[in-house]
Amino acid sequence: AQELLQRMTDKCFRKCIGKPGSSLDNSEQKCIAMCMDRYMDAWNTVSRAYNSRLQ
Amino acid sequence: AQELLQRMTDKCFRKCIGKPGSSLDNSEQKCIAMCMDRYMDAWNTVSRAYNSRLQ
Amino acid sequence: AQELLQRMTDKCFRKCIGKPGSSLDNSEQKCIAMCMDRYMDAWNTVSRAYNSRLQ
Amino acid sequence: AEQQRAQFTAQVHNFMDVCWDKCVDKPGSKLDSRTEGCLASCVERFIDTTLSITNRFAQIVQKGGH
Amino acid sequence: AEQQRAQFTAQVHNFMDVCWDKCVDKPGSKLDSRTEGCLASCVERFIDTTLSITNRFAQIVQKGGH
Amino acid sequence: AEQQRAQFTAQVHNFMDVCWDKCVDKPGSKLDSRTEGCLASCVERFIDTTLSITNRFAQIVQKGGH
Repeated sequence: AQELLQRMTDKCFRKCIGKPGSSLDNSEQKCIAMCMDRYMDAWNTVSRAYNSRLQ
Repeated sequence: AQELLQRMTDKCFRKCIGKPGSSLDNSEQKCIAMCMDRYMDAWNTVSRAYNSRLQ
Repeated sequence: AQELLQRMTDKCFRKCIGKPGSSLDNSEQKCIAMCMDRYMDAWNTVSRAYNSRLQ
Repeated sequence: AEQQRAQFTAQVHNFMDVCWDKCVDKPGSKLDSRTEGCLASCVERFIDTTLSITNRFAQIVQKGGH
Repeated sequence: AEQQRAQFTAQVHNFMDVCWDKCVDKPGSKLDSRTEGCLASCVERFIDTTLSITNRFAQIVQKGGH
Repeated sequence: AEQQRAQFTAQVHNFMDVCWDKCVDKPGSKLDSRTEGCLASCVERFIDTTLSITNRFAQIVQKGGH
């Protein structure tokens, strides 16, 4: 899961943090939590699509 | 040639496919074939330029 | 330092060279020299910030 | 099987790199069906592209090169 | 210690990849204080993001999966 | 020689990554001469940049560091 966490962090940081400030503000924290959940949803969707193509 | 095929696929998919649809339509297929041919032309041009610089 | 030089070259080439011409012109050369110096400054700033976070 | 799973995972990372940027704009409170459809199509079309390029490449090589 | 230094350096390369693009627009004759602040904050917020995602991920795994 | 060829190929992949994006906009029915010229110049200027940065770096290191 190391690689997954790294890639997720990279994608979500780029999406959610505009100009980095002195702390993660509330909207940035929410964005990161949602981004992470959507990334894992997307991972599942992509895995399923790939898997069904391999059958 | 594995790496060449992977990089070519990645570059041409990004260039030719806007929003992925239910199949590769005609113009996408043409774009991919042309993109691949141009990628290989470009590869030859770049190799030649690099090679002549090394002499 | 190999990796540092490669990444620095890549970032500074992308920042300083618009359409590549028949030689590096004066303003491109200045831009590359400055970019390199700033990249090393930034490297030091980032290392310090990371280091103090690890303490 | 171990190796096959590692290859599968590596491919999924690869698809995610392309398809996340193409299909997900602002992550919302759930993955809406349009985004889901886009992700599934993106995987399908990427595989189509890979096959199409690999076939064409094999043809060129057989004909004795570019 | 050798290995730790290599890991530290790899992380700095990783931060630079994200933070250089976010904070440095046109490289000038010196690194101005705004850019310096941006780079330092970028490292801090990236680490915060990593921790936040890692914790949330551990919670999800503990609860028995997504 | 085997290793030299692998290094050559790796470098060409690296040039392609930068120069394809800089020089090729929409791939057409042939590589026009402007695009060809751009690609060749791109390789030349990239090598110039590498040499320029490497020399400057060596000077800084010799003078006893930044």
